[in-house]
Amino acid sequence: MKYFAWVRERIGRAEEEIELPADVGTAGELIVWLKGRGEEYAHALERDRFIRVALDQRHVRHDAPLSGAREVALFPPMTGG
Amino acid sequence: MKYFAWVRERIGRAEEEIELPADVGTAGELIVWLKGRGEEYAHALERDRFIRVALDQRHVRHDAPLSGAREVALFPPMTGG
Amino acid sequence: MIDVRLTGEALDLAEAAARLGDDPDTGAIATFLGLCRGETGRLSALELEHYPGMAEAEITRIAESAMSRWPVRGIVAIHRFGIVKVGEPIVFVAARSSHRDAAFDAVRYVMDFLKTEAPFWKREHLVDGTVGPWVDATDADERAKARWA
Amino acid sequence: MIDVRLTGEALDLAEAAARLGDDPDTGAIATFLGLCRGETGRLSALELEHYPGMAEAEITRIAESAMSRWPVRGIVAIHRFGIVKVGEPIVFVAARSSHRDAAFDAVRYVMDFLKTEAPFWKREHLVDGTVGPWVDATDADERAKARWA
Repeated sequence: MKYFAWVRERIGRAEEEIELPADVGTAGELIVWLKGRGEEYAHALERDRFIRVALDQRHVRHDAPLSGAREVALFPPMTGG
Repeated sequence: MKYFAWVRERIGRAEEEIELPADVGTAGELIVWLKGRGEEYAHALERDRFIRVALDQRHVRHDAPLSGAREVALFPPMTGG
Repeated sequence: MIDVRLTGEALDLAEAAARLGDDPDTGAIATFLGLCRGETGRLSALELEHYPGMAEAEITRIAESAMSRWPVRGIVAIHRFGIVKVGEPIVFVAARSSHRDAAFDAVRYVMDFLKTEAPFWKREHLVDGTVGPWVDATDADERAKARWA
Repeated sequence: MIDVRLTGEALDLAEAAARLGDDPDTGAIATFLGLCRGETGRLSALELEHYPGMAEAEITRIAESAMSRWPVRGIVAIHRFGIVKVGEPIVFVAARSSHRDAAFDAVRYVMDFLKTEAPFWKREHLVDGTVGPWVDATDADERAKARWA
């Protein structure tokens, strides 16, 4: 897992290795599951629908299956440029 | 009078002083009158409606009155930029 | 701020861009550079005739019109006359604004009107050393202008 | 030709423009420069966090999409990360094409998607020395992207 911007700050780390339970199948289910891991996760991810997900460095929707992704990233809406 | 581009080339000069007859009131009438001054004018201005007119360095339509203009210019459609 | 200039010399792009000046509330600078195309090896240069005095006045009027339409903080426009070799700049237009949409629109507007309203005329110089015909005005340029109506 | 680069150093605009290269059939170069605004004296700088690897990949995908939509001969995009002081460039995008419409459209398209799709996040550094909030994404940027749909 990689976290950026205020998601990173609230969770308190930039990346970590996570073993996912078998019943976490989509990006959205991953977010819900992470929120149950502790207050910092619940705080970082409270506004679910604003959280963006990238699988192997590509944007995906929350209903995208995680299958096969080696790198999962969560972050706020982007503000570059 | 000032002439530019192929209007200048066909008339054979870049500028000249002209005394207008009293019955030449508009830019369009000026073009018609000039065409009667000789073959080079007739050739330069044969496609009347393509000829652009500027009075005192501002574009005008063929129905614009000449009244008071000190500098009249005739030229083809522009192709700058 | 409007800065319009004609020149018979090669454009110095760094100097041209610097004419926009510094401004801590400019968030966006859009620019356009028009270059002499080789037309797949046919041309060696374009020769640009202009109407001195009116050319500057007309480009200034176009820039003023752009500044009245969009919240733009400055416009710079520089146009070559004389012989412009293939690959060299003919025209540079830049606009600075707080936000990007205004800067993009202003530059494009100035270019669309400059093409059809500024008194410049191009003629082709061919690679065989001869002077070719005057360039014809295009319908595409007239249509480009019409989109701002 | 697509050339995408990220840098932690101040942008060298002459070098950036030179990356477009020479090409005798390029008649039009459109560019955009996004600068750090002072927000009327409130900010000293913006800090840009990015997702290394994905940032380059995403901007490259956007540029490829632009090149598939318009007859553009080359796109250069350079984006800063780290601390960018007021007045300094954050992003430079340039496109070259035979004609101006394609160059204008391509640059604007790249900017509209870059704003909302490239993984960068800004946070404010205030003139009083404190670190301010993360910048919120704007509806205006989402709408800008939607116009290309």
